[in-house]
This record gives sequence, structure tokens and C-alpha cells, in this order.
Amino acid sequence: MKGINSMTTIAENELTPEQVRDSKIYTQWGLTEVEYELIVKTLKRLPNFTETGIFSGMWSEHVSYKKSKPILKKFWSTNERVLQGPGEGAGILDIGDGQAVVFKAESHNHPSFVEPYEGAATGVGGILRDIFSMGAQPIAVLDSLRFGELDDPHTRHIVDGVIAGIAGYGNAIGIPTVGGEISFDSVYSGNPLVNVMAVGLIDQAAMQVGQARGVGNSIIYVGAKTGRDGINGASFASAEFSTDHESDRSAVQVGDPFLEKLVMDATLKAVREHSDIIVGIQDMGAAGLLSSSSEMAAKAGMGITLNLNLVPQRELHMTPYELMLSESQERMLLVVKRDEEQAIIDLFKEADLDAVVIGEVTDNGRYILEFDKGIVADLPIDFLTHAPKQDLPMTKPERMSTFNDTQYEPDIADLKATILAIMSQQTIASKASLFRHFDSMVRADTVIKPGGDASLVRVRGTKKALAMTTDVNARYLYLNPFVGAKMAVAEAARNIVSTGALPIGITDGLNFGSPDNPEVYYELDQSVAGINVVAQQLNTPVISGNVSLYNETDGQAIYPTPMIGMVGLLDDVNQAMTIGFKNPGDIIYLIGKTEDSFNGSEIQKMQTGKIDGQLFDFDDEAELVAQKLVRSAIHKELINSAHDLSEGGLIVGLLESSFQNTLGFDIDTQQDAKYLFSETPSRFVVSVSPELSDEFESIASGYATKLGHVTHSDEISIKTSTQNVHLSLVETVKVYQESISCQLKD
Amino acid sequence: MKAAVISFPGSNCDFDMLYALKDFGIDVQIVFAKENNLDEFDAIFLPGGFSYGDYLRTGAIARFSPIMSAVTKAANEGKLIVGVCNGFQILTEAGLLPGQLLVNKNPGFICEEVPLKVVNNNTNFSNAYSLNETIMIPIAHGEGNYFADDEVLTELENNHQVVFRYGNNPNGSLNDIAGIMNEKGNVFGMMPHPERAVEKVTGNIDGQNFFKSILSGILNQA
Amino acid sequence: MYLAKIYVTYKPSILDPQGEVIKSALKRMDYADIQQVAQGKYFEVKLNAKDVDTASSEVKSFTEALLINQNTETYRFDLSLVEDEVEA
Amino acid sequence: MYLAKIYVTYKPSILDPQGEVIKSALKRMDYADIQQVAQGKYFEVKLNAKDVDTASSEVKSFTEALLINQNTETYRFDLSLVEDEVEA
Ligand SMILES: Nc1ncnc2c1ncn2[C@@H]1O[C@H](COP(=O)(O)OP(=O)(O)O)[C@@H](O)[C@H]1O
Ligand SMILES: [Mg+2]
Repeated sequence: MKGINSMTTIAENELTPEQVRDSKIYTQWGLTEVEYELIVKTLKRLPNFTETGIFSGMWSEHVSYKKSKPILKKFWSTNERVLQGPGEGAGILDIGDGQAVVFKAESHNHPSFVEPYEGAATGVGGILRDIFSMGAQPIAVLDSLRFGELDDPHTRHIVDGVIAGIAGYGNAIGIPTVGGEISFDSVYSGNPLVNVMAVGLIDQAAMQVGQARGVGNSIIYVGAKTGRDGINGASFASAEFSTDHESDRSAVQVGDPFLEKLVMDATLKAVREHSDIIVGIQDMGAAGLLSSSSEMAAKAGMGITLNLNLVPQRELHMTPYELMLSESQERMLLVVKRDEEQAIIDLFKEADLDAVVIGEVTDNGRYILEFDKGIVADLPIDFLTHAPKQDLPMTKPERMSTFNDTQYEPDIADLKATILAIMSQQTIASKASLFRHFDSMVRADTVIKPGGDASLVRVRGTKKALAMTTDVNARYLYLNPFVGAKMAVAEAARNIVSTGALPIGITDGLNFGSPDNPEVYYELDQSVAGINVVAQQLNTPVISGNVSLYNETDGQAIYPTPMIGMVGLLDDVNQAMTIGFKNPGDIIYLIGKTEDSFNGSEIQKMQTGKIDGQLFDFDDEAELVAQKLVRSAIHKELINSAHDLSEGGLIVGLLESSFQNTLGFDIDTQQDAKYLFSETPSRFVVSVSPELSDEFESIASGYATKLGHVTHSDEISIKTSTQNVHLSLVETVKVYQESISCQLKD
Repeated sequence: MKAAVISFPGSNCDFDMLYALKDFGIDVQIVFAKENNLDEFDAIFLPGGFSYGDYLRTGAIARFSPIMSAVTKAANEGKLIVGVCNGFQILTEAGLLPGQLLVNKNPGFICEEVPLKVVNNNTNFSNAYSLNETIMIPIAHGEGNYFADDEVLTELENNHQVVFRYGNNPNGSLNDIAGIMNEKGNVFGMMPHPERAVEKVTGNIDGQNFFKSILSGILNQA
Repeated sequence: MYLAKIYVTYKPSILDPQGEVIKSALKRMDYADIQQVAQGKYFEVKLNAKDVDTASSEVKSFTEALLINQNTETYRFDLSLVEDEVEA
Repeated sequence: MYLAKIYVTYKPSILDPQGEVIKSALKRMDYADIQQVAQGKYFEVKLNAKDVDTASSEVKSFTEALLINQNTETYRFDLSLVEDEVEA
């Protein structure tokens, strides 16, 4: 091996190791003094410019999870279905018959703020690569979006761009965007959240891992050429924002869904036809070629040597630093058995794609980069891929101790006006004017499209279907991160259960402010704890996820927002249940008890402009009972619709069930009218044919309350113990459907 | 009797079309755009998607791919040619159907089930429907706004070449045009996706009669 | 070698919805004085040809064949002589 | 009123996939002498401004903010004074 002295300095203007040290440029790249000193001490020399950049990328929070790992370790992630837990491109669960479902979530928050279209588009591209790099065919995309409020013109600009970006990428590559969630709150105005989740299907025999095993095996680069886009995006995503963001635009990548479709199809073909010679596959995501290559080697306990002159380049005169840290999209790394490369190269060439051997697996445990006949980096892989962990202090947020323990008392002097106002709230109103831009049906497998609870995608060739959803009500977490996180998992599961499916697993997107703030770190810790409790009760392990920290702008942190992506399995797609009322005369039941649950509710936000007070309770037992009851009623074919209750409470659930097939209803809640708006968890609204109501009541007695029945009239009639109201279905639908599109217009 | 579904780089509804045709018992296979011979096929389907990325103009590049000369030859021989969505855009670019598909009047991709009216049921593509029947078929496009100059439009109408019209024009198409055929009646294009509306499990079977029509059309010709 | 700069716009009779969208986005961003926006395409093509007339007729030919759709679009172009080197 | 003609192209160092696709289509169509194709965007924007300097800085500002992606694209523009009437 060539000694360190042969290392070359590349560009004339590149800093020398001494200049790197003296100028402290590494601090601008996100490395701390302590980390830099540790590097110097471990290497027993000064790192050169390229090596310093390499450490800054690999040790960024986005790649290394150095701050969140102590917390992430606590996730419960094993049960009888788990074939792959956290640690690979995506997690994998057994769904029987030799098949498996693969899923993961990814965030693109900062890029989407700076460059909404490309930020969101490349988010979709990135998460899809995580799925097909496992050897799985992507079958669905979901999103989870948080924006500021629509009265802010800049927010409207971001909303337009993000929606168009998700559509632009997902529609073109031909993977349906089947569901998601969107809500609005001013805490996100400087820091929107764009999380995307992708789901894939795989034959268990074809599973791939991102590992570089076998000395002498070849590292093959496939897909797009490397350009200067998104250089050091990983450290960009690991830093707080200031409003002076325009200069950061260059950290945003540009996506090409056409190219990705070619890469996806070719990669899957390679897996089908050459699984015997492919050793590992890894997508290039955060910190690009650098993190993909070093992590593949680290996972296999090997070393790696790359010749950077061989990397396909889109721009002239790129330096090693740029080549390694570029986040150009649509690129993959394959490890292929030595001397067998040609078959793989030919396969990609056939699709007009670059496929080039750029290096090999070694057994020396070192990460070596050659460039222009010299060595520009020579680092111990183990050290490089294990950033020093940071245990951070945490304290309970100040605000939590000031919260009043009484529940908010809604003002419903005018019940009709209150209902119409609730239905037009940004968070409640129909998002169809936004998700209509997503192709939710391509591949022709979508059974339940956006607009229901969970979405449902059939597994072609079987009777099975997969239910999927993304959920979190961050207002609850703001009031109480532990209980709020439990509620988020429970709500996701209720959505899955409403389709008849059994919840089987979770991916998460942990969106938080700066972990260096002990209150934020506490929120993160408590959220993970809350997720874990319910995940275990439901037997839904957390098999993958993503962390996005530093979601603050000018010191204003977002609400703790751990997005829960959940997947469920329905054995017989013919039993798929939907939220809409089906027949006039069907009896409507409420499952679950309604209590004073108003702190953090939609009606509190609407009437007071803020979220305040101690969060109401979550009853784990009641949740499990309600879910079990609904699933068994669906499997016994006793019910005609099922809809879970969440934001806005019973009134919103009833009306949404009514709108689907334009059927009215006539009910008497026998409770104070305010309970129409209560957000007590663990509740569903179901409708039952009169002939089956006895049988339904026999399994539901004690848990279900009869409310009334479905009608065919345009009228909605609601009695409560305090007030009665009649609504026109047509008028109410209009408010619900047009609220968002009206606000998005100028 | 054999059918081909053409797969252009960037096509993404090729398999949806293939499965739908198979469901109707048609012997069908995928043929790639690099190929140049379609002699063995009796009917040719151009599916939806974003051929070659559709960056220049929808269908503009696909039109010059090698397979298109074979498609043109087949069209001239009187074989059935069906373009759906991107396939329709390609057929117009290739001059096998008149007009052009422009950006939707309110720009942006729309995916929705929309009502279509069958305005000519005396065709190879609609004979299983009743005249003036309204069916629900999904659309999924950003550039489905049918445009042709007045002369061409008049000709289309006079020859009854318009087969489907939108009930609720979603994209600004002139004369509410959703699907047209050539004068000879063997080349057809539509923006909506009947292949997404053939199975009860996915919630809509209004597209079944489209395939039944074609099936009887192919049988008639064979 | 010749460099052709080709400008493609919609024919005046064709509505340009994208221009309208950009215009309203600009208004939202507080560029209040925008009156009208039209979006077109712009191509730079380098080609070899024995003289400027050949180059010009070549450009005309492939622009009409591929770059535009004559139903709705129109174009103009400038041609200039440039150095012979094409990078990458 | 001013008319700005804005030409957006990829930065010279960036190879553009769209241009590559067009170039290979042209080659297939037997335009053998094509060396390089770049596809860009072209905008015509009419705006009011009190003088040419204001107009110019306005155009610069919104082009950088909305019309281009500074990561990969660059632009130039011409500005001219036109009559006051806007159609449609
Ligand atoms: N919040 C989380 N919960 C569980 N697993 C996580 C979480 N965040 C990250 N992971 C796992 O850590 C691994 C690395 O994640 P990430 O860096 O986001 O992937 P990528 O390299 O594709 O960007 C993945 O296996 C992912 O599933
Ligand atoms: Mg990955």
C-alpha cells in the first residue's frame, strides 16, 4: 500500500491540511472541535481537505444519527414477521406465501422549504431507491406533509411546489401515491415537513442487502452521472435554518424520474436474473457515494478502494471532495462477484444506463480513494462509520408544567355555524384538491384510494391486500409527547383496522427541533417511548424510519412530529371495508366512549387560535378492544362501513361517512352537543344493516352505542341532549370540499 | 389473433394494459420500442406513461422510436391501433390521429374518475356500449387538453370520429373531446384509462365494454 | 461549427395556461407590476454544416420535424459560427 | 411597459439529460451533424416599472427567485420598452 506521503492535493486552491486546521473550515461543515481533535488523534496526522469533508459528511447527524442513536436503539423491532429490521435501506416483514412487504419513510424537509418542487420530488425518488435497492418492486408511495397556514402567501407557494413535486416524480415513474396526510399550523411556516413513505413487494428469495462482502469483488456504479448538485446536503439537513436561506439553494438536488424508472427497472431485472452474482445493492442517498460505499464495507467488516477517475461525471473538473459528497440523484452502487461484472454491465447498458466498475472490496478495513494516480483519502472504515455518539441532556419542557389540568370548554351557542366552521378548517377540510394531482391508480392495484382512512393496495395474483397509512397529530405531542405518541400509533392502527386489515408494522419519521435543546431532546425521547408502548401492544414492530432534526427557523421549533407510517395485511381483499355509508336504513353505531377531550382539539384551536392545557388520557385497553371489535365485525361481514374518529371528533367522522356516497343520516347522541367535537381516542363510527343489528349488538354490547340511521335524503338531522340541528348535505359537502382550494387561490 | 402492448422507455401503464387484455382472454405480449416489426400482431396498444420522460413535448420523442414505423405500417394495413393517455399523445404526434394534447387548462396533473359519454357506438372501440351511455373512467394526465384547428374539428364531427366526450370537461379539451378515431376507423386514441376500470375489486368495471368492443373488432377483422 | 439558438413560443391564438400560473405565483410573491407572462422553450444546438445556408435549412428542417408541434407552436432562430470544440 | 425576454439554460458545466434525449432522437432521424443539444426555457414577461433600472432589477429578482433553479440553471435577459397594451 502506498504511504500517506503520496497523498496529493488536488486543486490549486484546495486548502492544505494545515490550512484546514488553521482556518477551522471544518466547523462550517458541521464538525465540532472535539470531533476534529479526535480525528487528528486517531489518524495520528492532520486530515487533508478531502478527508475532512468525508468526516463532515459521515459524521453529520443525518448520516450518523450520532445524537439520536441512543434513543433510536430503544425501538422495539423484532417479532415473528420481521425479516429485516432497522439498519438497511428499508425494513421487511413476512406476509406469507414466500412474499414480503418492504417499507420505509424519508424526510425532505429542508430542501422542500428552499426549493419546494425539487425538494419534494427528490424525496420521492430517494425513498423509492431505498425500496428497490432491497430488490423489491415499489407498489405505493404515501406522504405526510406539514405546512404553515394558508393565509401566508409563501406557504401557498410551498404547498403548490411540494404537491407538484411529489406528483411530478411519482406520477412519471409510475408508482401510485395512494395516501398520506396534510395539515397546517403556523409553527411549520418556516419549516414545512415533507415526509414520504414507500412500500414495496418482494419474494423472500430475492432479498438484497447493502453489504460489500468478498475480497476482490467489484464495486459497480450505475445510473445518473455525478454532478455538483446537493454537495454536502447531509450537513445541510443537519443544521438549523436562518431566514437567509437563498444561498442554500445550491444544496438542493434535481430529480429525473425518467432516469430513475430506467434504473429501477434495470436493477429489479438484475436482481431477478443475476441474484447469484450480485453480492449487495445500496442506493446513494444522504452523503452520496461516500456513505453508500463506506457503509456497505463497514457492514461487511471489509475495506474498500475506489478510483474516482472512473466515476461517471456530469460536470467538468470535479474534485474528490465534490465527487464523494455530491447528492446527485438516481444513482446506485452494486457489489458484484469478481470477473462476473460484464453480465451486469450489459444489462444496464441495454437500458442506456451507465454501469462502471469503480473499485473493489478489500480486507484491510480501510477506506481508500484514488484520484489522478494518487491517494486522496486513506481512513479506517470502522472509525469513519462510527461517529462518536453524543449523550445529550434532556429536561421536561417548561410549558408542560404550566398547563391547566381542566379541559377546554367549547362554545357552541350556534351549533350549525360551529359544525360548518369545523368542516372548513384547513386541517379538517377535504384535501382532494391537492391529492387529485397524484396518480393514485397507476399499476391498477389500488383498492382504496386517497380519501378514506387507510389506503389499500391489492397484491396481484393473490387474495391479499396491503393497507397503509401515515398519521400523527402533533398538537397532542406538543401537549404531551409521550401520550401524544401513543395516540399517533393508535390512530394509525385504527385507520388500518377500518379497512379490515391487521396492523403488522411501523416505519417512522421523527421530525423534531434541535436536539441540542434539552427540551427538544426530551420530546424525542418521550415520543419514542410512547411509540414503543403501543407498538408492542399492537404487535407492530418498528422496522425502519428516518430522523429529521433541527427543524427550527430563527429559534422557532416545530411541534414534535413523529410521523407514523403503518402497514396492515388483509387476507381477503373481498372483505375490504370503506368509510362511506352504503344503504339508507342502515343503523349507525359509535364504538367507544366519548369524554371531555378538548385540550389540543380542533375546536380548541378554531375557537382560541391555540393549543393549550393538559392532554386528555389515552386508554390502551379501550383502544385494543375497539380495534379488535371492528376487525372481527368486518370479518364476520356484519358491518357496511367503518371510519375511525380523530381530529374534529364524531361530527367530522359522521359527515365524512355521509359524503362518500351522498347519503344523509338521522341521529340522536343523547349527550351534550359539545361532545360532537370531543376527540376522545379509540372510537369508530360503523353502519350495520338492520337485519344484522342483533348479531352485531351481541358482539358489541357494552362498547357500541346506537346513534341512529342512514337516510337517502339530502338532510342531515342531529339531536343532542342540549340542541338539535338540521344541515343540508349538499351545502355541507360544498364547505368541506371547497375550503382548501378557495384558500389556495389568491 | 395476437395483440402487442408497446413499451417505450418511460411507459408506465404497459403492464396494466397487458393484464387487462389478458383478463379478456387476448393473447398479448409486450414489445419494446427498439424493435421494428409488428407483422405478427393483429392489434397494437400504446399505453400510458411518460415516454422518454416527455420532457420536450408529450409523445414527441417516442414518435421517432423505431417501433413507430411498424405502428404506422400496421395502421396503413388496417390493423387496430389503440393509444391510451401517452399512447394517444404519441399517435397525434405521429400524425396517425389529428390534433394535439396540450397542457390542461388549469395546469397540473389530475387523477380522477370522470364521466364520459359514448357519442358513437358504431366503432371497433365502443360497440359494446349503448349510444349516449354515460360511463365513469379514470383520467390521469397533465396534458390532456385536446386541440385541433377549426377545420380539423369540423371534419372530426362530420365524420363522427369523436367516440367519447367528457361529461364534465376536466382539462379544457375542445368540443369536450376525450377519445377520437381516424377516418378509417382503425386507429383510436383516448386520454382516460379504461384499463384501470376492468375489475370489481378495484372498484370500477365501466371499462370492460371497451375491451369487449375491441375483442369483437379484432375477431371481425381476423 | 454553427450554434443555432431556437426560440419556441405558442402561436398567439393558443392559450398559455403555464404563463398564467407563473404570473399568479409572481403576484403572490409580491411582484405586483407583472402584466403578462408567456412561457416558451429555448434550444441551443451545435451542428456542423458546410455553410450557413445549409446549416440554416438543416435547423429549419429538424425544428419543424421534432422541436415544435406546428399545430400550436411557432419559432424563430439565430445562427452563429462558433469554435469547433464540444466538451464532454 | 417593459418586455423582458428571459433565456434560461443549464449552467455550462452541466450535461442536460433532456438535451441528450433530443440529440439521440435527432441522430436517429439522420441529422448526423448535430454535435450538442441543450434544452432551456424561454419567458416573455411584460411588466410596469418606473424606469429601466427598476425593471431590470425586478426581472433579475423574480427570475432568480422563481423562474430558475440556481443550482443548475443560469439565465440572461433582454429588456425593451413596449406599448402599454396587454392582451387577454
Ligand atoms: N426513526 C427511526 N426508526 C427506526 N429506524 C430508523 C429510524 N431512523 C433511521 N432508521 C434506520 O436507520 C437506517 C438508516 O436510515 P437513513 O439514514 O435514513 O437511510 P438512508 O441511508 O436511506 O438515508 C435505516 O435502516 C432506517 O430504517
Ligand atoms: Mg437508503
